[in-house]
Amino acid sequence: MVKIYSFWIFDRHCNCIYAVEFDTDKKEIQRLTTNSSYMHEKAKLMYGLIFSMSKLTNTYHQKSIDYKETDELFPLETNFKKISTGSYSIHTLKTKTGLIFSLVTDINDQDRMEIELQYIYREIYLKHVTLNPFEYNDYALSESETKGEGFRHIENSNFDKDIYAFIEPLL
Amino acid sequence: MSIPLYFAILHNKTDSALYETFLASKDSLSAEDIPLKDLYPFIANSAIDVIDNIQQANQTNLPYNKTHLHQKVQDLVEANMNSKVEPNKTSFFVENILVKDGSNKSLVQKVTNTHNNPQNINSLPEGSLFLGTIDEYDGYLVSSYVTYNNTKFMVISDKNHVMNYLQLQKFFLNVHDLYLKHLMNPFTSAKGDMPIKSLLFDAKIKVFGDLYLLS
Amino acid sequence: MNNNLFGYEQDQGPKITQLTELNKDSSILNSFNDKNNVNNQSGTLDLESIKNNVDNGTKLSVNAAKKNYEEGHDVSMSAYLFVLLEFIKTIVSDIDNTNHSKILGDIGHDVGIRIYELVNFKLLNPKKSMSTKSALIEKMDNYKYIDNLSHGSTLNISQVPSSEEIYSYISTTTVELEESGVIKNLKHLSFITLLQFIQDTIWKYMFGKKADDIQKINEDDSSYAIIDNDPLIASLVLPAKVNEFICGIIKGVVESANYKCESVNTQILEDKTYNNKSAYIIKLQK
Amino acid sequence: MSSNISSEKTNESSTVSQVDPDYQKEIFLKQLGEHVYQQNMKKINAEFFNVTYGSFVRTLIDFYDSDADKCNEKLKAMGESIGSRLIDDFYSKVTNQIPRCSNLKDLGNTIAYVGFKMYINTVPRVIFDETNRTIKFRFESNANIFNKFVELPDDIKEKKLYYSNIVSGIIKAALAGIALNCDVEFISDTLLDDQYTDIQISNVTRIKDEVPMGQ
Repeated sequence: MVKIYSFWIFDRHCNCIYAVEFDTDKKEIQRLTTNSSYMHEKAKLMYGLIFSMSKLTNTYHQKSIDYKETDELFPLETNFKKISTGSYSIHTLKTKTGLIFSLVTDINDQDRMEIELQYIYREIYLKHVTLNPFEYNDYALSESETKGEGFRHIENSNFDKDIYAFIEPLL
Repeated sequence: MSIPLYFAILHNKTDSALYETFLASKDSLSAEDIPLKDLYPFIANSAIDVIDNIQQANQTNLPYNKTHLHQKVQDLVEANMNSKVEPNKTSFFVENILVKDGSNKSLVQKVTNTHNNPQNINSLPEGSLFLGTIDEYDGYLVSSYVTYNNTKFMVISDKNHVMNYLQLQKFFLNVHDLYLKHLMNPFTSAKGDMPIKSLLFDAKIKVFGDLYLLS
Repeated sequence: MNNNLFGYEQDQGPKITQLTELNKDSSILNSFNDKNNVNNQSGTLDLESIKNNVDNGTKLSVNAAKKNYEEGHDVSMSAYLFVLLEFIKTIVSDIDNTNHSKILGDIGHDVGIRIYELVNFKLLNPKKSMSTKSALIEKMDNYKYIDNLSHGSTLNISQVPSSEEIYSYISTTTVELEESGVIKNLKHLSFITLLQFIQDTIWKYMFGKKADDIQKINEDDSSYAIIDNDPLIASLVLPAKVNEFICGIIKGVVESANYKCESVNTQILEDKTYNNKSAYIIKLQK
Repeated sequence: MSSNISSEKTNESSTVSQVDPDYQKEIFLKQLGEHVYQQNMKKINAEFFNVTYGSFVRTLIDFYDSDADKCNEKLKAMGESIGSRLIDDFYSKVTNQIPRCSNLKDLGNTIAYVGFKMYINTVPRVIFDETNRTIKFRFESNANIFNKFVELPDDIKEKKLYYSNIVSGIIKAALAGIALNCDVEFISDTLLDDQYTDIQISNVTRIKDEVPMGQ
């Protein structure tokens, strides 16, 4: 069984809009809220890593295929699916609309957590955030909250409930 | 010179006229010299109660009160038209209107005076939209059709105008189709009692009239 | 003499709509050739499609609702939900956040009036109107209605359009009656038949599946309930608001069927299997 | 690019090998649109959608007491709030079979064949203007399902109310979701007595990906 350490959602303004960390042995959960500065720091680090890695993969991807300058409106881009280090691995899914879902799990040979991330995006996030007109769809309400400076999060109890229900058995 | 038919669409709740016109063939009289020209709306309105009673008769089978109608038309006439028309001329054929016979089964009988309308519909199914000729006033026959939301279509024809019921039903059906398109328009107000001003609606009604009723 | 007895002021007589002189009026010209004018669309009432949908009568489960509508006669549910929820949000937040339930109810009432008449007329199943574009209609497209009657002086207000083209164009877009000549789809004479009609046909027309149950609530048969285990469009984010809209629709249908209805309100019932099971309670006026 | 769904279809069309790839891509998009609509989307009655939309728009117009410009703006703003959500719904329903758009023409075809088909089950004609890089979606008279029963009253017609302006907002916000800034507006509308309903996308520019502060 795979062990999950944490789950993150970043939007296209480089803000972390949802994060939750599981302490597997003590079974207690810590969620990113406005005042938990510790989680904020971690979110910044996490985003920095994902951002630089995806920039790197793009340069290699463009080298691999003789990348001729296509229409500048539709640049050719790809994204990494999984990075693993000695003790853990990070699985990410980047949607075309710029949302990044990522799971930090223990090192395992099971292949990418693609299906789990797709499920979270398509069933849980879509139902509770996208289709809910009373929930923000863009968490950066003003110019000053973009480029990683934003502070708003998904505060939706049903959303939390579904995420835990989904991740609980995987712990 | 035949007398043109009078056709009206009356709103379900306020009974106000949504649309009125005369359907005339080539050789019919022109507008001014139609006798009792301004009595038609009153006849149409007085027939509304007949329709309501026919509808209610099917549901709550109240004994239909014939004198009530007679009295009502009389009040109308006294109220406005006392000079032109003698009230006692109103003749109501008993078999024209719904009769409640002895047994409690309500007998829906719409046999109109046979010599005038060869094709008489003796028993329309209960709840039918087409009500046939429901009323007769001083030589004018009122035939009517009711839509599902109780908007009433009425044709007032002269006694010696031979009315073919199949053609009449086709006419009412097409008018119902047109009325539905008017109702479905989101910009028709909710109450829906504003008169229908669309010129095409008017043109189509006249063509249907000519197609079904006059030829 | 109060006027609501006759629906008009006693001394002026009923309001006579101005009778148009067909031939004199030039603005009739473009509306005649305007194929998009709603009165011109011959095929708009697709009498066939909903007729056999309603007739096939198979018990549809919720996800089987996909197959119910044919090509061109259905849209995706998410499009409907996006628009509905967005309008609800606009009404609640922008237009009037105190009595938005009343506004939603009125809008539903609007929809109910139209649906009741439309679905019934479709079930009247007269022969399908001429919807295939005949040669004549093609010719109509570029037909310029020559107004040669304007010099005629006689005020014959009911003169039928003399031009043969328009006459035959209209006569081809008529609705044909069954040979039997007797109109089949009758009005609902008792409230029970109307209720069954709503449960079966109207629900199928709107949501592609029948409502699950109808119950009489009290003995003096003045209030009834329509139960829907899994209301299709209320199951997502705002069940209460969307149910208010559906209540408006039911009220519109009941009132246009000539029954005086006091109120229609909704109640979410607890249920193990269905979490959005709702009952629409109709109170009739005594 | 080909995936299991259309594998057997593409070999048929590959026999027609001399067909240029653009046309082949168009066929694939068409099939994909139909496939996704049939399989992944729940359905509802088009007339019900039409009547609901109509009643809501009329309430809006009454609220703004038929000020057409305000209504156009409001409908567009509501469309934008829908569009930014719809793009996520679109990608989740289309899963990964959608081919990559490599130029504006592809974008237009994808929106028309897949986007419009998936949501309102109609496919407009796509007119791509090479020189000033605009895409135009052309709806025949009754293809645009929004205005099926609609006939605008005269006062609103003069003030040029675009009845289904919500669609332009949806397209604009949806494209903004995939980092494409553009102007979307109605060029003509059959309800305003034009021949076609045209929606035009113009001056499309790419939105730069945001870089975290200090990078």
